Amino acid sequence: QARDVVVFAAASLKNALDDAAAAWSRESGRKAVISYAGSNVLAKQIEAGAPADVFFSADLDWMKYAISRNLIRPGTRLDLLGNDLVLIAPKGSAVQVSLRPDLDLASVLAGGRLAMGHVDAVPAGKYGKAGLEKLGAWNGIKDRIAQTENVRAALLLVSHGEAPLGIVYKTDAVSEPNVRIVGIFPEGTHPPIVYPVAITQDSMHPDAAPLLEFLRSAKARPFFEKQGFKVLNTADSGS
Amino acid sequence: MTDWLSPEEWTAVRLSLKVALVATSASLLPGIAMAYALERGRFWGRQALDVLVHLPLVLPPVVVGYALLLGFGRRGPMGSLLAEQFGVVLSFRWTGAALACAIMGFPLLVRAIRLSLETVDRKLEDAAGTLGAHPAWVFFVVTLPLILPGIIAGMVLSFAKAMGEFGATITFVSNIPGETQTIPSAIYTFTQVPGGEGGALRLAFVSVAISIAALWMSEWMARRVRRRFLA
Amino acid sequence: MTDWLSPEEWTAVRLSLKVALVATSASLLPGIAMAYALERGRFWGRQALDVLVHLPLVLPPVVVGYALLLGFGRRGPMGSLLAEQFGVVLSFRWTGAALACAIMGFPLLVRAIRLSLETVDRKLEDAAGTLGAHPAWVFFVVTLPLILPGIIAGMVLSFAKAMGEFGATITFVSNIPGETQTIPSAIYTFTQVPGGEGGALRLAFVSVAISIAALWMSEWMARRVRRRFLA
Amino acid sequence: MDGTARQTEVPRLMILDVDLRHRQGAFTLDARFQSEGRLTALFGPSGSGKTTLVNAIGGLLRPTQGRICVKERVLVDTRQGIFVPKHRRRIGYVFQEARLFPHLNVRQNLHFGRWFTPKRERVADFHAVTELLGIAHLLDRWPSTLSGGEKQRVAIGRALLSDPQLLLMDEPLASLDEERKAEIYPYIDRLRDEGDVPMVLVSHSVPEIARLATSIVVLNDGRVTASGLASDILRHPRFFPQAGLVEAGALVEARVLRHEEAYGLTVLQAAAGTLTVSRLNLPVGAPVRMRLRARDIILSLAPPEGISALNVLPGTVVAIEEVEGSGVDVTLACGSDSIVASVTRKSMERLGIKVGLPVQAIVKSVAFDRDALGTVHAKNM
Amino acid sequence: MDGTARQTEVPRLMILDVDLRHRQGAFTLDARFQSEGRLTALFGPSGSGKTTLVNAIGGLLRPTQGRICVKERVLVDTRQGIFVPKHRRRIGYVFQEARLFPHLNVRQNLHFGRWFTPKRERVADFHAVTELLGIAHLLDRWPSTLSGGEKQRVAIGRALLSDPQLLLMDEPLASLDEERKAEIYPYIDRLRDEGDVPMVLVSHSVPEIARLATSIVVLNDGRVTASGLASDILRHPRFFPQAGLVEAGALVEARVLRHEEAYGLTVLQAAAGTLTVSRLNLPVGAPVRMRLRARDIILSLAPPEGISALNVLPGTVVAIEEVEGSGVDVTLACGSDSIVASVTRKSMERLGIKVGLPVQAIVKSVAFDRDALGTVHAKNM
Ligand SMILES: Nc1ncnc2c1ncn2[C@@H]1O[C@H](COP(=O)(O)OP(=O)(O)OP(=O)(O)O)[C@@H](O)[C@H]1O
Ligand SMILES: Nc1ncnc2c1ncn2[C@@H]1O[C@H](COP(=O)(O)OP(=O)(O)OP(=O)(O)O)[C@@H](O)[C@H]1O
Ligand SMILES: [Mg+2]
Ligand SMILES: [Mg+2]
Repeated sequence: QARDVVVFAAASLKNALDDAAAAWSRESGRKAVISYAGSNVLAKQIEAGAPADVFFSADLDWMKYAISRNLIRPGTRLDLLGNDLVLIAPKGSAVQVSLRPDLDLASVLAGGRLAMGHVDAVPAGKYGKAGLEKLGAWNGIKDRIAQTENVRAALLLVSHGEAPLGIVYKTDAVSEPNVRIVGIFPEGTHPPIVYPVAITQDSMHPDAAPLLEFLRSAKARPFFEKQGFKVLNTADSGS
Repeated sequence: MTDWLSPEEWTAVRLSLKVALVATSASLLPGIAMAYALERGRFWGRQALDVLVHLPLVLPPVVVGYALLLGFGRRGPMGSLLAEQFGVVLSFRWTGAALACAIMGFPLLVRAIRLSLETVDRKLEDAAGTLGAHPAWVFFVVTLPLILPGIIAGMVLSFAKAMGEFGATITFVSNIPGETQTIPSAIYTFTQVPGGEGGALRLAFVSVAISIAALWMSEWMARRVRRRFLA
Repeated sequence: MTDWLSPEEWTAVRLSLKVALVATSASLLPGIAMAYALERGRFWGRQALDVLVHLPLVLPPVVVGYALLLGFGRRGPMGSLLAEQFGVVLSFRWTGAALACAIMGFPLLVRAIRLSLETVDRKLEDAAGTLGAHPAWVFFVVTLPLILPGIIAGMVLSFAKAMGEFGATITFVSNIPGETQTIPSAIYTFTQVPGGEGGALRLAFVSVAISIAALWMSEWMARRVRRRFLA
Repeated sequence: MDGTARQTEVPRLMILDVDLRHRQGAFTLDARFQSEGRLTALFGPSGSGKTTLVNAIGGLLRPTQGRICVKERVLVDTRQGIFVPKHRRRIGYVFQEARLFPHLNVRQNLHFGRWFTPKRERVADFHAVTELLGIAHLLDRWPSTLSGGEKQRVAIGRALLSDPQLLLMDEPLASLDEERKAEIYPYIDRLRDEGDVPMVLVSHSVPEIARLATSIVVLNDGRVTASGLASDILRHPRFFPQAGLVEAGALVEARVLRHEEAYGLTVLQAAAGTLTVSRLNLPVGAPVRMRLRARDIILSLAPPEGISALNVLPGTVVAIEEVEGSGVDVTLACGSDSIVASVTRKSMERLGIKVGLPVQAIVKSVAFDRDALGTVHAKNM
Repeated sequence: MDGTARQTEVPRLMILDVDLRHRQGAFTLDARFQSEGRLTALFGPSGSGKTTLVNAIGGLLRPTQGRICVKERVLVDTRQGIFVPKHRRRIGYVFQEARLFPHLNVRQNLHFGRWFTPKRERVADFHAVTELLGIAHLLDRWPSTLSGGEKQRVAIGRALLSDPQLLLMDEPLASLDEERKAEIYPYIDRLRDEGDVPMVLVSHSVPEIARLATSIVVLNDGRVTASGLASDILRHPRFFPQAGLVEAGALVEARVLRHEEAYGLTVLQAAAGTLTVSRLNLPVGAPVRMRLRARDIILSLAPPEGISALNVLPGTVVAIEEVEGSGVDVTLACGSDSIVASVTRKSMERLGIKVGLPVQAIVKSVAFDRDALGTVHAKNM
């Protein structure tokens, strides 16, 4: 097999997946080529016949989209990673918010804007909107939201003080020294944040299954956890 | 007709038009000045300026947006200066979107004007000089009218670019419906959700329609200009 | 120097260069032909063609990328035709990235050439005709040399655009290292993860450096051309 | 060359046959004329349509209506839908403004027409032409660095070197000095007579036209007001109002009789008598053509004595015409030649000049119009 | 105007004082001359540096080295670092190529200079100038639709209407017909003499220079080979080699003595004697200037009889000069005027002409060079 196995992965996975893939390469002597982009783009590309062997999405919707179009080899899907949604503020900010029902974010914002991923388009945005709705804060601030193209941009707005508050993944927040986590959205306030991975229908690459196997193994776990992901589904725990 | 687009989409269309028009007209004078300086100037740092003008073209839009955020954001040096001295706030405002679009279209505007400026017959400027016109007047009465085709072409490019600009805008001023959500932002949103193609297509259609109108207007103007003196 | 960028980043740099060069040179002839047709042609559908050429500028790059994906993807009508008839596969290949960049830069190239074409003195073409030159020869021996400044300017814009193009490229051919990961795509990837700013900045720097070189080369060529006949 | 066959043909061949209407803005060109002259001069005030007419012949504009034939070849016939495109007309056009190619140096400009001329038809000698025009030292220069006259000379060279079958020249010599013109005229003569290249020349200079033209077409406000052989048109000021009285005159053809080497003089034999002129570098027997300007001729009742003028032609008054102002035109028959003298009415009355009176026409030898002393080659006679 | 004060000043004022070196490419202009003439003609073959010199005066180029003064005002002095920019020189420049503004119509082109002229200095009459130049019907046209000569006339009008303090004209009349020129000349005369606008005129036409110039500067290959008063320079072919033998002659000044209305003639009184010419529209006593061309004069030993020429001036041979070819130049003293006649050596020997011999100079009345019959206004005498 001349060609390396091709992984289409959500861009937010880059650091962790690069490290894990490198480890796999060292172990197996094989190489993985990873194309990072938005999950939506990747799904559409696979639909258009992209030479992807593995699809690693940042949310469930686009995985479901791919499955519904028969782009995924049945039985290979695995909800590998999880993440938490957090409310952040710039490092120097003194705001105190507790993420409980009847949350009043509007007064905390004090005319500023809440930065988050696009509430319809970006997974983190969708989760954030659900969380805010659940906590009863949505209606009060829905006109005060600065929606970004991706979650990293929301982080950027907060870290540069453009927005006094933002909603991002925990993985993003912990690695950014210029922001402070104000609170973590409790489980159940939003649909579970899941990063599903699967082998594509068209893939005939012999390395695809071993790679997936490696990613769910304990050997890969530290790379994900180092970036703040929760590993939901490893070979040891079974599923 | 009106229900063909949602009210929010209409808002995006109106906003996009406003942003594109303001971006284009606001960059016109600096564009002419810059083109003139780059084409005729013999000053130190001309080359560096030339590179600077081209940067928005060379860099991915997101990077430009990021740079704008650093410079013109609330905490950025320019941003805070503008806010304190003139009360002008760009971040999260449509004005910021206009700035982003203006900057992204600037290299196109400047290039087109330079290209026209290159072909201006310097002998005509000399002739105006012997007739008593001060160099500044020569510029306004001779050079400027002669580069009108370039200016029109540059404005069309800049306007079209502003209608399509997305990366720098959303990074700099994010996507706030009614304030900074332009057509491209709205289209982007549609492309991000499964089944959003229809909405994206509708908006793209509107965008194209507006640009066709702009193109035709520019061609009409250009023809008027040209008919006169290249008959 | 070499360890300043990772091997993968070097690959992206090389690829970007290749893509930009191929995109620019491949669009040159169609660009000249298109500019000529739009400027001089009097055929049915000229206006529509004009709009079509401007589309990549007006539409968000992502939309262009989608359109390419639909049209030139493996399953798209053009894509399958090309693959079956000529064995040319564009999707998810660097050639596809070049196509995307070419298309995004096309309106800039065409506009610059048109602008030059507008100012060509038709009387010189007439003179060449009386000297026995067939219209095709007139084009090659008179018109083409006279629009060289516009062609150079257009190529610079197209090249710079290709160096910075991202949205259409990543949407059409994804972001596969070594095959379709250009500098902008790599920068994008860096901006999507914590701690990526350094890498993004390094790559942006390389991109700017390449563009400076291209700019200088073009200015040098333009000066040579101009020195001759506008002395 | 194949002289004998031509000799009888040439006079019958219509070189130019133009009948066209063309509108541009408020101006209408409505020109109809035929010319059998090998060099047709277009003459007329500024804005009278000369350039427009030349453009139509050159194929740079499509006349609204009409027909243009050059040497029996139909170039344009709007009725039949014929329009030969300019690059197939084999025309050398010297434009009123030089129109050099700015991106080519002088050498390349000069060679331009050659690139498109069939190899075996390339006869013009590059070296000779550049020397003649005094542009040999400019070959590596760019047009933008040339002076006005230099540009014009290069433009002439470019047209000549394209080996055209018809040469159109729109005021080609307007910005050249007399010396340079004097060098170029004989070349045009040769081209006209030997090279078999008919020419159309636009010029405001009467001496130039007299020197070069075989036919003249006078344009006025888009209409042809006179056309015909140069000798006919020039003889009379009425046909040639623009020239003014001073330029009227007669064209006289003669042959070289002998040379007086000691004095540097040449004696010519015309039908009217012998004429002495400055030494001509022509063999005995060679034909020449001179213009005797009406204002240069003094009439005398008796053969004059003790005066410096060497030429005295006896003749008889055949016509007297009043012209505007103080003068009259006296036409003399001198042998088979006819000569026009312009004298004041006062002189006429004083001398009692009337039709039938025998008089002497006095012409200074050096008073010949040097410009008009053209060589006429065999084919022309 | 303030005539009396000026009358004594003007002759002393150096109008042009030029001393400059300028290199462009292989060509070096190295010109030094002074001119007190109110119309200085620049004469020289194509490529001799006329346009370059005019450009330097007009401020279009910065000479490598040198000094230019116009009416005692220093425009350029490289030593002192003075360089008055072109828009402050108040110069009207008629370029060799028209250089009309393509984006302005004819009216706007004509008005262009006005926009920058102080209100109280706007004296040129728009109506009069456009009528004179025959461009009144073109005012709403675009330059691209004008004929060559029309463009040139608009360019002249544009320069005149800017009310310049110095007028530079680079072959302004080259592409105009004689009639039009004849209409423009008197205007230039008036401007020169009344309007107090000194002029620099580049021209290849000797009649034109003779007609208009008060001073002449001859350029050759970038160097001044002759300069001085027009009457001095024109008198002798040696100063004026370009003109060729035929154009040599003497300038004679005279006054209107009387009119012979019956014959449409005017009799002039010159120092040499009386001269009869076609009716001039000038009052008795008005000063005029004529050029007697050497080749137009016939010498006679005795007063001739029975000839049509009305003008016979008695004089004495004061000099005989061999010129190239077959001729000699015979200079006569006729009263205080000096006249040059060009005759053949053969005639000279035949008549035995030698210095000191009294002879008669015969000139046909209509043989005056009409172009040279300029009006000279009081200030010039
Ligand atoms: N930019 C230039 N570079 C080099 N040589 C030049 C340049 N411009 C003019 N020359 C040369 O300088 C000389 C003088 O030019 P100029 O235009 O003054 O001539 P001119 O006397 O006006 O001639 P003409 O009567 O033909 O207009 C010419 O030989 C010309 O070739
Ligand atoms: N494009 C045009 N539109 C309208 N009128 C025009 C156009 N071109 C020329 N004319 C007019 O047509 C007439 C003839 O022009 P043309 O150039 O033939 O004159 P010409 O005899 O060559 O004059 P010149 O001796 O001044 O060159 C002029 O009155 C001119 O104004
Ligand atoms: Mg003309
Ligand atoms: Mg010149």
